[in-house]
Amino acid sequence: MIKIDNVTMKYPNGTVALKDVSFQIKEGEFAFIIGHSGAGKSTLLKLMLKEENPTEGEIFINGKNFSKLKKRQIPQLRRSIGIVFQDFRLLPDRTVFENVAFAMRITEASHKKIKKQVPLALTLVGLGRKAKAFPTELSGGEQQRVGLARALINNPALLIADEPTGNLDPINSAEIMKLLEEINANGTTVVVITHEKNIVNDMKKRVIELDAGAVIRDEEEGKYKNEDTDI
Amino acid sequence: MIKIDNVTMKYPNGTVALKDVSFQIKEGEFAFIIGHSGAGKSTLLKLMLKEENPTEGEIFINGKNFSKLKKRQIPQLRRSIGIVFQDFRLLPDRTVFENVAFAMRITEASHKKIKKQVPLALTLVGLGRKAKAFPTELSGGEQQRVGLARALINNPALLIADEPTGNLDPINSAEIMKLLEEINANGTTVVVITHEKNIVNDMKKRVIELDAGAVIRDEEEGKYKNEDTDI
Amino acid sequence: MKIRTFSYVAGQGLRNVYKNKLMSVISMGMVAVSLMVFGIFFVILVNINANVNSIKKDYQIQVYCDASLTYNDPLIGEIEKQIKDNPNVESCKKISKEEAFQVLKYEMLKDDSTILDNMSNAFLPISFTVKLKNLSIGVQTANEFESIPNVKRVNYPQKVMEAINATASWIYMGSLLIGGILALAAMFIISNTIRLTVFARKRDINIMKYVGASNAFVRLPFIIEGMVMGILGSAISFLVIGYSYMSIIGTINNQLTTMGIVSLKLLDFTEIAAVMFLCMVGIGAVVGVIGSAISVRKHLEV
Amino acid sequence: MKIRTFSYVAGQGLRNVYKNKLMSVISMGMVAVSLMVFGIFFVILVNINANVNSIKKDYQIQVYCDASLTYNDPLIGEIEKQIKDNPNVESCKKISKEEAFQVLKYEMLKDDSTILDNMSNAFLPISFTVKLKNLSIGVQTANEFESIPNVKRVNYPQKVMEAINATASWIYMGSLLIGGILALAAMFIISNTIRLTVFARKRDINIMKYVGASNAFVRLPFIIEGMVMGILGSAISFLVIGYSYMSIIGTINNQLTTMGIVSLKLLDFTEIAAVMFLCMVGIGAVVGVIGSAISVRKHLEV
Ligand SMILES: Nc1ncnc2c1ncn2[C@@H]1O[C@H](COP(=O)(O)OP(=O)(O)OP(=O)(O)O)[C@@H](O)[C@H]1O
Ligand SMILES: Nc1ncnc2c1ncn2[C@@H]1O[C@H](COP(=O)(O)OP(=O)(O)OP(=O)(O)O)[C@@H](O)[C@H]1O
Ligand SMILES: [Mg+2]
Ligand SMILES: [Mg+2]
Repeated sequence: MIKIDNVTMKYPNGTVALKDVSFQIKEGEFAFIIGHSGAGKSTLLKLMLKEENPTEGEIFINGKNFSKLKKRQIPQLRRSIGIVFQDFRLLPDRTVFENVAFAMRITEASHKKIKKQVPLALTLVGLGRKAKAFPTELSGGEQQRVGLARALINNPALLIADEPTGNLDPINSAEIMKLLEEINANGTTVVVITHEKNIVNDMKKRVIELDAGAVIRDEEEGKYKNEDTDI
Repeated sequence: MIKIDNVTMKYPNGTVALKDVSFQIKEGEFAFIIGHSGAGKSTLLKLMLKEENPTEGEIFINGKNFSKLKKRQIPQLRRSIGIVFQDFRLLPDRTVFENVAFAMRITEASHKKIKKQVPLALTLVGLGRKAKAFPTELSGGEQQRVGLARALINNPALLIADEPTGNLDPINSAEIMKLLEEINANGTTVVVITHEKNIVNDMKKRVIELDAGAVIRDEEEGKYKNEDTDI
Repeated sequence: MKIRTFSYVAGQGLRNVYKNKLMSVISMGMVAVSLMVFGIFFVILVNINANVNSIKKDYQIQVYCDASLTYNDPLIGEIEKQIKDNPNVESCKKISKEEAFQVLKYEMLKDDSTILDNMSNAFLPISFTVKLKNLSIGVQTANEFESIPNVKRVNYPQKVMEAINATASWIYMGSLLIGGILALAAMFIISNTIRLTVFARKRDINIMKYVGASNAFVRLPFIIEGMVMGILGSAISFLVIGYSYMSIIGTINNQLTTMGIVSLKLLDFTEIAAVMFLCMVGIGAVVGVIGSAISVRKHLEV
Repeated sequence: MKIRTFSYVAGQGLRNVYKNKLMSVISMGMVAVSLMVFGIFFVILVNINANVNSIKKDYQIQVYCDASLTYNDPLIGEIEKQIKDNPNVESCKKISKEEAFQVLKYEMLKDDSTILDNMSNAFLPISFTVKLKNLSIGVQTANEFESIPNVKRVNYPQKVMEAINATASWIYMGSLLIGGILALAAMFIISNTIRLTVFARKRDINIMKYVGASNAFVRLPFIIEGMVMGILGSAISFLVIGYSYMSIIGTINNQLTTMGIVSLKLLDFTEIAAVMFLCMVGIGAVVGVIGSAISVRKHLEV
């Protein structure tokens, strides 16, 4: 599904955010990417969306080589991936409903399908009653969940979530993670970038840990940290 | 220090974010405000900044009645409070240094003082090397820490932080909380809005819990949740 | 793109006009004001042009016959026929000896006309006052008249003719130049306004792209928004100018008449409305569409 | 506000001009283009105005003396003195009988001048060609001339005089009107451009306020930015117009001369530069400052 091959990412200002990173995530897998603040997690997401291009190395998603992807093909690629952004990225002048529906509209879905599925997705993330609100009228956690609903709505083959519970209380977080697990059970590959120790420890899934841009750990059924450094 | 008196907050779109909330926080106290996503925590912060005005009830900070505050006095009020916003609110076209320095410039601090104190504050939050970066060149957690540095820089008598560790890994979080504890030890009143169970449980401080806009718990040395509902 | 997608996207464009009120009002205002400046000068220049043309038409050539020929001489008839057959002749009027005498006496000599007392009009020739269709080949036509038998002299002050021609072509070129400058200025202002309104929504465009929207999907609402704003703005401008013009045309024409300037007259608004409307709405719509398309393209590269 | 705060805040304004390149370039361009339109018409109208005034000056009154008086008659000298003493007289030229005869023969009768053969010039009067200072009291002055002893007739075509006066005042009022409209249009465009650029930074303004900045602290950089953009934009505009004007003035003046229109002449750029510069930079700077101040105020209410 995802193949990151010796990827190095150096930003124009000189910051090296990723150093020779390589890993693969197979179809149907559930993986956490963890690491300190600034370790390069979000950079990895940007690369997988072709929001940025790696300085070195190759990225493959579904066997497609990113460096060979034409500009016209990028929208298609992004539509096939559901993404929850760390900074939400909601359209401020559209309602919650329209924000989620937008991901369907770009796939030219029918009105009927949109009218049926969007409320379902909103209910799934606990925002059934906020459909008509605008993003500025939502709390931080609510905005984050709108982002999640938008990422889920097209039943993507791959779902990548950057800190999907960063603004959520434990109960909401647990519910969201259960939801992601269900989605994964239905065949979707799920990658979660997070720093919530409890979640990682509870779920016992694969853990890829980055530190200062390098992969320092890649374990099946990992924990947030080795016991000794646990705080 | 802070006195919230029968405050009700109804947003123009009809959402009742706070219902008859009352509590006091004394000078030098350290308090957590916790609650589900959408419980009204950030709304409380907005009221304390006079970003919004309560529909009913009164708010006092340092004995000043908010409803009697003139428009001209609002900047003075805000300068006396250090705030970390949930959505960071950094100025995108200024460097990290200038974002933090801005809080000093508005107090008409001298260049010398600014040059001395800003790097100190940045080092305190672990961003000593990012002074020249722009907010868009920072990771989520780094931006959050810039916001914290800006809140600390004027040694405010009151510090309110909305999810200051929402984008931080456990180690960074622990360090930030230690920092806030030190600041509190030096006499600053600290209010932290958070949903990080571990932090609340570890610190054994006062906990005010909101649910659907109402205070449902207010305990000295509280835990994140009563044991039975703990997940 | 499916029909329903197109109609959704087009609807978004209309909705944006309403949603971004401040920006829409400003854009429309900018279109209206800049095209109003263009329109005012369009009106002024069209009128100057038309009046220069009517002055050109007023310009006359005098053809003098042999003074020995009398009013009803068949040779005079022959000359008249030949003049009228010339394709460049608009009209031709025969002047009798007596009329010429009166003109000399009262229009040329005026108070000094006593010198003509006791003189007969016999020494004056029969003449023809000829108006031309096309003044720019006037010299050639005058030469043709001169070669008609029994024509003694053709009076065509070449300098005046050339001056009128030159003035007319100056005004014509001036109109084109100023009209062009103003149209360019209007385009500059309109397209830059759109650029700023698009810039203010740069983040939204980026978000749409990050979620996987195609360029066409992102761009089309902006293009429709630009078109709507261009059309509405220019229509407002057209209506304001049209209304103002119609309110003042009467006053000005009266003034001109009382001032004795009968050869100058403002055109009726109906005579210029169609061209003006097309110019203005055309500029508005085209600049709106192209301006939006270009402004958006810049932010699509993510 | 302390000096160092002021200088910091002012510096921020300058820095913003540089930082927000797109918006600065567009704002300056808008100022430049809209003031260029204003400036072009300023130049045109000032020239038309000046030329109408010079035509007014060219207008002459003819004063005819009694035909029995000869060139060196002391009574003629008396008449000349009285004319020259009139405060409204700019210049006065004496025309001899012979000169008048030549004018009659070659300028008025032309090819019909054979009728004057064998006539002497004795029947023509001595006359004075008088230029006035102020045409609007021309009729009164002419009446004064008429009451001078031995003056037979004063030729002052009242209608022409009134027409010139009317035209001049129309052009004057037209200049004011069009100049006013264009200045308003420029102000509208400039201030709305600033409004859009401020709007795009609304969130930044809000953030500054949330952190505790005073209104003055937030507003001043924008005001300085607006002023800088207004001044730079209008200066660009002034330079472009000045350069273009100076490049074409020679060509146009030559054209006018070859066309025989000697009474029309474009003004030298130095004659209009100062007023024009002040008008343009004034509009630019004032609108920049006021536009910024007002636009920012809207977003300060948080
Ligand atoms: N656009 C950019 N230009 C320059 N440097 C950048 C840019 N974006 C991120 N960085 C730097 O790259 C490094 C990795 O950033 P990234 O956003 O990937 O971190 P992260 O692991 O997501 O951290 P967090 O948990 O705080 O979100 C950081 O040091 C950051 O400052
Ligand atoms: N500007 C607004 N207009 C209308 N409703 C709002 C507005 N801001 C917040 N709300 C609503 O008020 C309620 C409380 O929001 P608030 O931001 O205070 O929650 P919170 O406790 O901070 O949640 P979180 O932990 O998710 O940040 C929510 O239901 C939210 O949708
Ligand atoms: Mg990140
Ligand atoms: Mg909140």
